[in-house]
Amino acid sequence: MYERKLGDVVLRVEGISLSFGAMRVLNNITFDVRQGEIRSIIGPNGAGKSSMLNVINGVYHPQQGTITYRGETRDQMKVHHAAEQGIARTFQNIALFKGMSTLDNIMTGRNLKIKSNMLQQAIYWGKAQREEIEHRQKVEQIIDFLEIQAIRKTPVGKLPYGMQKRVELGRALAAEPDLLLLDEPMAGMNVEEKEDMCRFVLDINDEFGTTIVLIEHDMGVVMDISDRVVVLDYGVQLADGPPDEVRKNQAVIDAYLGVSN
Amino acid sequence: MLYREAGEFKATYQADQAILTIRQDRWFMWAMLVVAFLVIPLVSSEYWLGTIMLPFLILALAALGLNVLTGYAGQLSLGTGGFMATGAFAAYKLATAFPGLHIIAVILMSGTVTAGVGILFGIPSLRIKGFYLAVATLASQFFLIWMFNKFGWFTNYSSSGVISAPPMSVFGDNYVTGPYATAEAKYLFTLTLVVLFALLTKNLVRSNIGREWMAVRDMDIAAEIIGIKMLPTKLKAFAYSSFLCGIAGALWAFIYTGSVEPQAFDVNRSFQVLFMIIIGGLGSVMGAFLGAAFIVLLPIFLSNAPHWFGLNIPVDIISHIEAMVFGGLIIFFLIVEPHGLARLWQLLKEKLRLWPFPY
Amino acid sequence: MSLPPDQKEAAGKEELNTFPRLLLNHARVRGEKIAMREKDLGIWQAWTWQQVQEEVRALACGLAALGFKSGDKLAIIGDNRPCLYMAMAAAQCLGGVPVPLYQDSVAKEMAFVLDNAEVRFAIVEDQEQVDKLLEIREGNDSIKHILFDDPRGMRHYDFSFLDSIEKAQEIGREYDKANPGFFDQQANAVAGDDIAIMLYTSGTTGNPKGVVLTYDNVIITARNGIIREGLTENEEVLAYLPMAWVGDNLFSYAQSFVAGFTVNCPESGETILTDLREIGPTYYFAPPRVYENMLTQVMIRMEDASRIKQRIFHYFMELAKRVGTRILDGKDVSLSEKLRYKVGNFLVFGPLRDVLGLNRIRLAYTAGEAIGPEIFDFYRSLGINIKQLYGQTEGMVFICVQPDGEVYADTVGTPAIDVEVKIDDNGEVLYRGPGVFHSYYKSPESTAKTKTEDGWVYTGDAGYFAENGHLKIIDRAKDVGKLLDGTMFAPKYIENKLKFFSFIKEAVAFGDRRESTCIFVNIDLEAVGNWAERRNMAYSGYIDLASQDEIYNLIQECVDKVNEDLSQDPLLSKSQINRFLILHKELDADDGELTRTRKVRRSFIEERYAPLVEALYSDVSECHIETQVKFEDGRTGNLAADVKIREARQFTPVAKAS
Amino acid sequence: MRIEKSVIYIFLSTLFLMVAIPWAVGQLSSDIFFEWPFFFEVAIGGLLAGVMYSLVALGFVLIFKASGVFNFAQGAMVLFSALTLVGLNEIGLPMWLAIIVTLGVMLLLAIVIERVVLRSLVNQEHIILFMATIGIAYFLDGFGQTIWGSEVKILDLGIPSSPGFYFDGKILINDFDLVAALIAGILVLSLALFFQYTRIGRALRAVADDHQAALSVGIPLKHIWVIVWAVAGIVALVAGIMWGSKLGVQFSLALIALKALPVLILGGFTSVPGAIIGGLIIGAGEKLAEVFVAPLIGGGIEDWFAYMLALAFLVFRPQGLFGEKIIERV
Repeated sequence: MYERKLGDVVLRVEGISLSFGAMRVLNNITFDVRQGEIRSIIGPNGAGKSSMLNVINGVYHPQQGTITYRGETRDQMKVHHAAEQGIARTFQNIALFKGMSTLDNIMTGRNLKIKSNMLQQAIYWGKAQREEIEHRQKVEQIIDFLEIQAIRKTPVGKLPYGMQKRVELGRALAAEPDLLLLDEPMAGMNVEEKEDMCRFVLDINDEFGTTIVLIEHDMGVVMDISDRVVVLDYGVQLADGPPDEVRKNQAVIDAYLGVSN
Repeated sequence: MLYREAGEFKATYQADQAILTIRQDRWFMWAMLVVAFLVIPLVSSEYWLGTIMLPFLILALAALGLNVLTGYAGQLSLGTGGFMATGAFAAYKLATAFPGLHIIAVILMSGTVTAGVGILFGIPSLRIKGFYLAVATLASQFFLIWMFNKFGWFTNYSSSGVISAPPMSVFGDNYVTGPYATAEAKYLFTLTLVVLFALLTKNLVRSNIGREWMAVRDMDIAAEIIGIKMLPTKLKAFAYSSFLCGIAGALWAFIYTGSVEPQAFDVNRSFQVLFMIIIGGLGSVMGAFLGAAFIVLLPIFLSNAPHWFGLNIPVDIISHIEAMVFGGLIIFFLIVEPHGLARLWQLLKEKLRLWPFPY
Repeated sequence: MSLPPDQKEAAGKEELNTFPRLLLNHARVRGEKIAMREKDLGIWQAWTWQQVQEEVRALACGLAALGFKSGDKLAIIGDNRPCLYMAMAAAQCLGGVPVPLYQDSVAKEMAFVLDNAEVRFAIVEDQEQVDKLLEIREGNDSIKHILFDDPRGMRHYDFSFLDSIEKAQEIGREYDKANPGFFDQQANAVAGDDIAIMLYTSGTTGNPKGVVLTYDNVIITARNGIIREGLTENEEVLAYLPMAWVGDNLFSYAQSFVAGFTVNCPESGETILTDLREIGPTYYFAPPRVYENMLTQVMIRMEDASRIKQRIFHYFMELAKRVGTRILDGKDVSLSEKLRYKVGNFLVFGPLRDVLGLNRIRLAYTAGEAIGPEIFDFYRSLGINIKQLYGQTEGMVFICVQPDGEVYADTVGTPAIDVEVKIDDNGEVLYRGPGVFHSYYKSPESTAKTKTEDGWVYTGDAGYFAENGHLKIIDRAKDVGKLLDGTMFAPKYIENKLKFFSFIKEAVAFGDRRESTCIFVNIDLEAVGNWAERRNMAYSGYIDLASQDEIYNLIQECVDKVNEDLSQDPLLSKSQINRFLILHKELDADDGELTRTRKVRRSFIEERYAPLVEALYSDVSECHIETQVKFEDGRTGNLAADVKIREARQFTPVAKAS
Repeated sequence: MRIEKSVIYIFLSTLFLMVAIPWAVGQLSSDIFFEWPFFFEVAIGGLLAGVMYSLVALGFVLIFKASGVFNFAQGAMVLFSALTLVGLNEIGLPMWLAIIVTLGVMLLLAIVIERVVLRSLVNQEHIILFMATIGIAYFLDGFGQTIWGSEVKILDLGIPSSPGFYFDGKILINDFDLVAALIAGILVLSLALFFQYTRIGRALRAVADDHQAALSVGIPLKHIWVIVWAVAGIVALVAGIMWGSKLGVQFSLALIALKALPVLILGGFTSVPGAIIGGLIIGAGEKLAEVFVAPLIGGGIEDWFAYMLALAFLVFRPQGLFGEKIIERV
């Protein structure tokens, strides 16, 4: 009924190599991400997928290669820079703020948008309160969107795994990112939860036009929802292209038979 | 059991984000304030106001400060005493250098000075974490005390190294320091300040900055990734924390003791305040007060207990036994409820709200 | 009479005899008073009567602009949402007829109703419903226009006939400017004997029938209810039952429009309980099932409470059982017990009511099914004024209501205001009154079958007046059959008795034209599961649990008790249960085994599980069965199991009292 | 153990500064007396004192390494052990017996602490355990003094104390310090061997890395804790004897803990060699500063100098000289 059209390149990583001491984690990786697409990086565990994300949002600093984001080319991203430039992400092993409620976790995601200063916040009157309220509204829309109304005020520590994943996604969305990095959003979920998560990912991409880079280690889920896929294995790039192409690729098949998924 | 919440729904975000969202809690809080401001001054003796309520309030304020830093922002500090001292001496220098300055101005300014010092000693926190930081803060503790001892300038070259507050009044001749000050005046003055700052702190921790602090505490790397800048966030915590500690120090020196020497703020003071927030509850405004009450009252109880049982034991032994019991109780409390009195209070409240159900 | 003044003098008179007029009147008289609330984005968003009137005006004009004419039908599908209630009003303001549908019914079921009602416009909640309509529309495109509330997921739907409600309202506001006076003229043109609404009754057999109700039917009945119970404009109700169901229409729409009280819509399905507690309604309606679940929850949660708590709880619940209802009915109780009840009220009843959100309730109804005596008494003994009422769509609900102070678990009370009730020779209940429906839509013959010339309506229920003048319902008249030996067989009556046990969720009784009564049982997974866990029995799911012997013993006890009861009843003593089995699958509306209102479709089930029924009447003690089931997501699969069959204990009938 | 380059650089530059600054100050300021023999005398004195710091620091490290507990009670344990020893000695036990009994007491203490405190606080946050040890510290201080009294006691091991002897005629060395250093050295060495070559020792190191590993070694965690606390107790006793016979047994011994903290952050909480080298650096640095720099700023800097020195190190190596580097994983 409606045709997906991919925009121009927003992110391009070129010849990225990363190593810790003697260990080579990424070896000359090159790919690009287009505006509004769902881009997947797949590969068996230990393929360096997470490291790739960490390079993109500046947690790791590669020894070689360049990262071009929104036309600016750098040798490495800086974490806060990435955040300010509209890159948000979720984590493979959930990195929520355990001491806070769902609501506060997601509110924290909007920290960059809050302008009132410490004094105003201390007095909690006028601007500070106005901001709290208007951001609360935004956050509530996200809560509504992710269908987590029932756990709004629950401390995230008490939530089941699947829910925590959702809250984390919510926190990332709260920043209204242009580029959303999802690190194994479906890992460790049951079929139902996976389907929900898929729906959310698609809806996010669709409703907010957010560009999404997504990591998964099992191909199944990803192939249906992504526009293009990069395959990594032990830090080496095996393939890059539309799902069905990649599916046919011999190297990929071997790699996956290797890990028998 | 006591709660009747059905029909208490929130139609605005203001209402939903209020500090106390349950009607009965609001009543309770008002009742508490009435008691604190009206009943206590009327009924309690000079002794109670002067030697129990004052130190309780002032140390509660210091605990509040430390709790912001350690409980909310997760930066363990053992330098509280040093910061209190800074506040005390800053107040002294200000009051003596500018005799015209109003007491409130003096106190706020000394807090500000301390905030500056706090920022200075907070800088290492960017690179140092956990116990390394804790020990590093000890450096500030020792250095500051040494400094105030060493350099006469701080004490206006008083031979004893003791500073005493000049008589100052809030308005007219309502003196809160010096010989003319009544216990009531001191108490009410302190109470007002403490309540005020408690409110401000509560506001901070439920606003963005508070969430940033907790984010840094709970998972700093994730916090950084969602755009929270480490250095400013941590330094703000140090600044505000030492601001409160400074004011507490100033109050201690001016309102409570009237005259004080640096040793009053030695490392034991730091530990005392740390105890307060641990016993009271990390990351809780109410915890600071509960903890302070506990730590202030316990020794008084311990030192009087023997007399009640008609025993008389030599003083030094008593002090040793005190130390023993104190240590024992600390351990006992940590075992019973590691998250402190505030958590106990919270659990009790939950139980009451769900009564008769267990969950 | 506690109607607001404007209503009092209105009662009976012309002015306020239609919803449009009521709406305009409220906007005038109590424009600033809250009419509707919805928990949305975390807080309770509110609409005053004035705002409601404006919204409705805009929507109505929008519809008109889109070509909605007087007499057109407007389908309304979705959860309880203010905008959907407003849609009803909007349609009515244009002389149109709202037709609410069950939001959880599948496209095929909807298709029939939409077609039968000649619906041309639809206002629905979200993508889910829109998709159904689109699917239906591929068949026939009688639906001219669809409006939706929540645009999520439909960004790329571009159909000329699909718009958001806001869009329609914008158009409406323009249209309103362009044709001033149009709305008011239309709204005032509606007359009392015009058709107000069409409600489809999901008949236990055959296709649903569209019950046509006029404004007089709805409003007079609603007003009588208000007068009888002394409801005011300050009531708070929670709208959580399907909008397509007459009950919701009466309590959450009609009565609110008459009395001017506030309707509250919960945030979502899984937050109903919290929302209920937040709102704390003063006027509440729920079918027995809901009260049952609540009670089960209470008991399950109390199981895990500390010893002392349990002691306190049970002590005071005992006390409440003895004196609670008496106190509620204002009967005299010894002082000491009064005092102890007060203590209990502080320690247990009050908190319990509060946690359940029933603390502010002034009046609660239960209807639609018989309610278990102990369930009923439980709530009343807590001091919650819960009463039974007897009604049906054809009579706009109110037929009989229990008067204050005369509340009994086994009767449904005395006739409502202006309603006459009589029993015909073969025991069927008939009634006549202002609420009596206009007709079944487009089926005069079935209308004639149900409604006599002089306005009496056959309820299809068998019952009789107890000596205290209260009506007592036994069963559906057509279900009441005879065993081969000629004893009366009232399946529903037996099933209900069984369902009163918290362990039994559903029961299906067979016996008409058979030698004895035999039953299927559905265990209540939560209650039984909990029971099992506390005895740490392992089980993998419903099927596994249902087949375990311990559970069979558990159910056996219940069945035996029922038999004991039956043996007391002169009429039914011979219809004691002979053999029973626990069904291997939960009866489900999606498989057509239950109606949307969760009534069992006995005959359908009898066919579907023919082998099991055979087995029941043979002497085998186990039977293999395979069933096709529909899953949530619409896929179907096969379910196989070996179902055990048990004998029930028989009790000797008490000597017939002559 | 693989030492990173940076550590060596830092180490060398520290040495350089420790020599250069006093010299420079000596040249610039008239009221500072500087002469090489005197310098070495001070330096060696410092190093010897440093060994004693290491001794206390060692106790911390052992426990932190094995149980992640920051044991603030180490100082109190020093005091307690010394008090017990002297007390027993006073009530007539011969010194050798008193020492053995005291060892027993420390073992008992370890068991009690594990039973009462650690077991009930297992897998709580570190700060909680830290607080608990402060509680223990208070308790021990109170307990010890309640039993043995709080007046200063002399502990004489018959080690010849001062005036000391001249090394190549110029540099005065206090032979008590020398003996103490030797004993400390022996203790450290034996501990090192114990960790290297005994099964338990290896187990202890395993625990430090992760608790599963420890279990795989086949020693239950609670035993391991008892052992480390006992060993820490022994170390405390030795330190107590040393410091006690140097300063007399009194409450101030408890404060030695505060001295050991900078040693820790300098050497790293988890490193035995760190504790030793840290101790030496602090000891020497402190003495040198005391003699050659303090006079310029009014003296009395020993309270904080060690801390400032350690702090300076932290800026270069947040995890201390030999501490493991923390890599952020997300």
